[in-house]
Amino acid sequence: MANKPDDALEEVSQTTELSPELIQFKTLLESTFIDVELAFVMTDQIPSVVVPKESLHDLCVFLKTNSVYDSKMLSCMAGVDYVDYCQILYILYSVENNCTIGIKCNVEYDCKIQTVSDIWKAADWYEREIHDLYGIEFEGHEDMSPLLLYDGFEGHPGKRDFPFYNYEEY
Amino acid sequence: MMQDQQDNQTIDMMLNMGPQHPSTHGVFRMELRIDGEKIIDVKPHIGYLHRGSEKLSEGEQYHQIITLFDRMDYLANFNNELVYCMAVERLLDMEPSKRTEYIRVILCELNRIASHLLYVGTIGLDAGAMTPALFSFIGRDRIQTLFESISGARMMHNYFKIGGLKQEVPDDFVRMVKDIMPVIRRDIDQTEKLLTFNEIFLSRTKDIGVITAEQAIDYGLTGPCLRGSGINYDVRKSEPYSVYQDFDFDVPVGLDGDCWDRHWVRVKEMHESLRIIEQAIDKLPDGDVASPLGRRLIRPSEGEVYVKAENPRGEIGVYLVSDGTDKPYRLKVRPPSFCNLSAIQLLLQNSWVADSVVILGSLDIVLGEVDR
Amino acid sequence: MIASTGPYFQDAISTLISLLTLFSFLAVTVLSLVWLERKALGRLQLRLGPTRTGPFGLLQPIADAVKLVLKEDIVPNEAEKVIFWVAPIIVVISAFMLWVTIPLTPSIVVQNLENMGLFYVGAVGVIGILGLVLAGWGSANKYGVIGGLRAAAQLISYEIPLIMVFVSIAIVTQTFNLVEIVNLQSPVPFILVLPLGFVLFFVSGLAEVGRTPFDIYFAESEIVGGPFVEYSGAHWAVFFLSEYINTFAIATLTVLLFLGGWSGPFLPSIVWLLIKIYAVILLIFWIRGTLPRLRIDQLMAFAWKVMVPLSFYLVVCCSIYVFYGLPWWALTVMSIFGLGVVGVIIYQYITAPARKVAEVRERLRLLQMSQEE
Amino acid sequence: MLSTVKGMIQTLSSTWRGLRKPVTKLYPENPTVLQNRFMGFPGLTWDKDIDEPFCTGCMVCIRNCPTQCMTATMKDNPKFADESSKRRKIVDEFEINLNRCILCGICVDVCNFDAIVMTHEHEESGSYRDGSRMKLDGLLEIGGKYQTQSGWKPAPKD
Repeated sequence: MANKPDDALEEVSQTTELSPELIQFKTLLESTFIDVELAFVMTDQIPSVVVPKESLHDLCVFLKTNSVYDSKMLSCMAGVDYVDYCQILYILYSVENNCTIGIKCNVEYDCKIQTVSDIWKAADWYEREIHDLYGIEFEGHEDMSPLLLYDGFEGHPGKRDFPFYNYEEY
Repeated sequence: MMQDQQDNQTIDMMLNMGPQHPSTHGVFRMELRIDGEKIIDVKPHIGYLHRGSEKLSEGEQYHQIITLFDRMDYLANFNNELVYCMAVERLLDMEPSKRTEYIRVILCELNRIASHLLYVGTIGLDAGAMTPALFSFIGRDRIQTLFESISGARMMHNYFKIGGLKQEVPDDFVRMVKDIMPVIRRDIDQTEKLLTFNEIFLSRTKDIGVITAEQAIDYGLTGPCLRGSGINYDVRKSEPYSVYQDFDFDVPVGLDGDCWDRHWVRVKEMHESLRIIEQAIDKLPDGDVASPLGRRLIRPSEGEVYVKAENPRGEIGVYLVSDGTDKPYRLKVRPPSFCNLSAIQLLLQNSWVADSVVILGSLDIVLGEVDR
Repeated sequence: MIASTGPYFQDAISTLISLLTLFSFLAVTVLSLVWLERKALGRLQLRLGPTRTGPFGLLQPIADAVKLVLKEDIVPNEAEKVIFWVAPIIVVISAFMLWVTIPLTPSIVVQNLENMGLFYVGAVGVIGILGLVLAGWGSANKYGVIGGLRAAAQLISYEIPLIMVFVSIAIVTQTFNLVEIVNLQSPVPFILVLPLGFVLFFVSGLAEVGRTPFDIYFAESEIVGGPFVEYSGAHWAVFFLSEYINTFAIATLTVLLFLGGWSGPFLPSIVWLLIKIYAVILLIFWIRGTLPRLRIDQLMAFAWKVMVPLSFYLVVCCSIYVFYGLPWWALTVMSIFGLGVVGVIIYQYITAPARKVAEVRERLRLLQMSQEE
Repeated sequence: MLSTVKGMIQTLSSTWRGLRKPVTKLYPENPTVLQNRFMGFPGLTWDKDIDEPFCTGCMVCIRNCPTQCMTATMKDNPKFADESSKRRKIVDEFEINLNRCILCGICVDVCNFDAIVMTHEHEESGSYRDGSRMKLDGLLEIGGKYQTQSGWKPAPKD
């Protein structure tokens, strides 16, 4: 699990039977983003797309303005540390169409990723939080000051190698 | 003389509100830039209560994490336990018995009332009325005593288990809930009668802290804050979880998206919760509530789930990644208060200093959940 | 030059004694008020109030006072030391000075200023504002500064209707002498003659002592105590003292000017006065237990748009009454007319949000009904 | 204005109620009635048949405790040697740091011997910080108190 590379994920998505929602999602996105490598997986019951970080911003703009998915609300943003890379999950929700979709984006730790806080205001604090916990830089974000941690905190507590119990008790 | 006038230019004042301010609802800090009594800009600071619950849960076994969820939104413990249990149950691909689900719904809705009652009291305190807070605690205390007789604790219950409940409810559970309903209804009325349509309260909250529907969605507001702006979005209705599809209830919706509408939505929601409890207690099925897992170690297969539910404060989401061990690989909570609070900058601009506490109160944040 | 030393000396001694008596009377009164407020609010909120110290917690205020006096008096580093020290003294002295001329019966009064009583009350009452502003500024705290400025704005605004009510009473009675004013009320108390004056006086009195819903300058939930935020120990106790003395003074003046003072059947006059005063004070506590707080701009708008014009109207009414020598009920009619007109305006103004809410909800309901059909 | 008047009337009536029957109770005189299931501090139970604790020091509760507030050691049971007891091992030392304990009741759920219970004890206080570390005898004492008060019985063995 921890070291699963991207292509393995793709294989999984191609071999297993796809649910109708995911197929619909796939056809729409593949017809729009022709020269981008996209992989499609189900996150639990949510059709999701794994997108390279270069085209993340365009995809987000497309999904927000698209009439089928109309994802006006960024419901959740989560970073997951897979040791080699960090996967950032965007859960988008459309209030009008009542549908949820997910976007996954894998980022290496020494890379930057484009911000989506100009698309959804909600991303502002989420990105600061992920920056705190994983040290991912978001390009174009206005204020990357620590949100949950105090100024001057060293390390990134979200990462797997951050120690748990190294405090002393009275 | 001219020199003097140039020197005497007015500058904005920085006012630091919190973390020890009585009306910031916990350890929340705002840097207000004010011109006289008008707020020009605000910079919120959170994280004073950051306990790293998400990180801690990576080191805890699945059944221990329930205690951490109790302490996130410490005013809606049952609702938090429910969403976590649902997430793990989805991961294990199991379903609790119907009786379990009904009891869970009853307790969650009671907890929603308790949480909203506290809200009504605190918004009264923020607006300067002292009595509603004390009246609301009467009703809240009744509900908590009921909780104590069921789960053994007034706040940190740890009562929902993965796949079931910790133990069967007491024998007189149905009678207790039925007895408490009219009393709670009276308590709610008594509390909100002092506020909801009071003229001074209306003038303090109507058209204050307006957030339009588009902005509210953009900022990811959920729960009463979003419904106050006129959007009919409730997870219990849009994607019914547990057994909410069995019940007939309305989702109260505001119109203007101001503080008063958010208040009104909450007051109405309490009555809707009472309706749900009435139906649930009538339909309460027999059966077993013990978890089929027993005392076995919970070790779900690899996978990830995203589960959401409607908390008193809004939509709570749990993203759970399992790597097949007895501890989750990653647990991410989408806290409703966190998103609701992120709109504070927009809401406070060009309002009065006195309104800032009312607006903050109407968002009904719980810092334990914002910071986690 | 100086008259013979004998009577002068005697006069000084008697004044000193009466001042001491006044001081102890006020101190006891404040203690009783503190207890009464805590107990009344407690019972109103289904609580018990103080219970531990003495029977019914009667000794609680004394315990509080001892605690406050023994507590360390902290002066912030950044504070202007002199101003920080002087401010509470100004506030409490003005509160005490007010009482020099307020009579409790025709005979119990420190110095009944023959032709100056009401004027003196109006003049001395303003001094306290200075203390509040200084306290706010001197404590080098931004909350304190905001509170002090709010206090200045609020108190000065509400001083005008207060003084205008004094003026109209002086016009009607043709005297500034408080004893005389009370005596003139023996057949008809002025609340029946000048209902408008009573309402004006009571509302601006509430604002003057900063009682809910006008407790804006020390609003605990917004500016955390305003001018008093940095004070502790004895200094804070002094503020506390003056606040309650002022509340008592406003209640007493309400009784003296409008409720017929000490006149009443059967009981001795001082008992009647105290009964009436405590009734007014309980009313103040009752209001405090019910209403939320106004905002500063709403408060100022209320002062300058409603109270001040209304008080001028009252003065005009009184002048007409005196000039034409009309019977007393004519003034009542004029006063009630003014009260009614303004009452309707206020009602329209403050129920505007409620009506808007009702209207919008009605529209929404109709819309839903049409959609269902 | 009407609503304000309604509020005033309501507070007046509540004053009347408050004068007759206030909701608040004085604390030490009228303590809150504890419900049967109330979870106070954990305590260890005493097997009265054999006159020894139920606890064998098996460390299940310690491994399952979310806050790691307990420690325990086991020893050979002297009563097992003379065959008055079926327990091969018995608890030697047991310590619960009540400052860390979050009263979640997980230890009670996981215990295989019904050896630990959530007692009704909730008013423990001490004058120094280390006083909240409760040792075996203290735990057995509050557990025994709970046993006699509530008539607690170990769950019947299958």
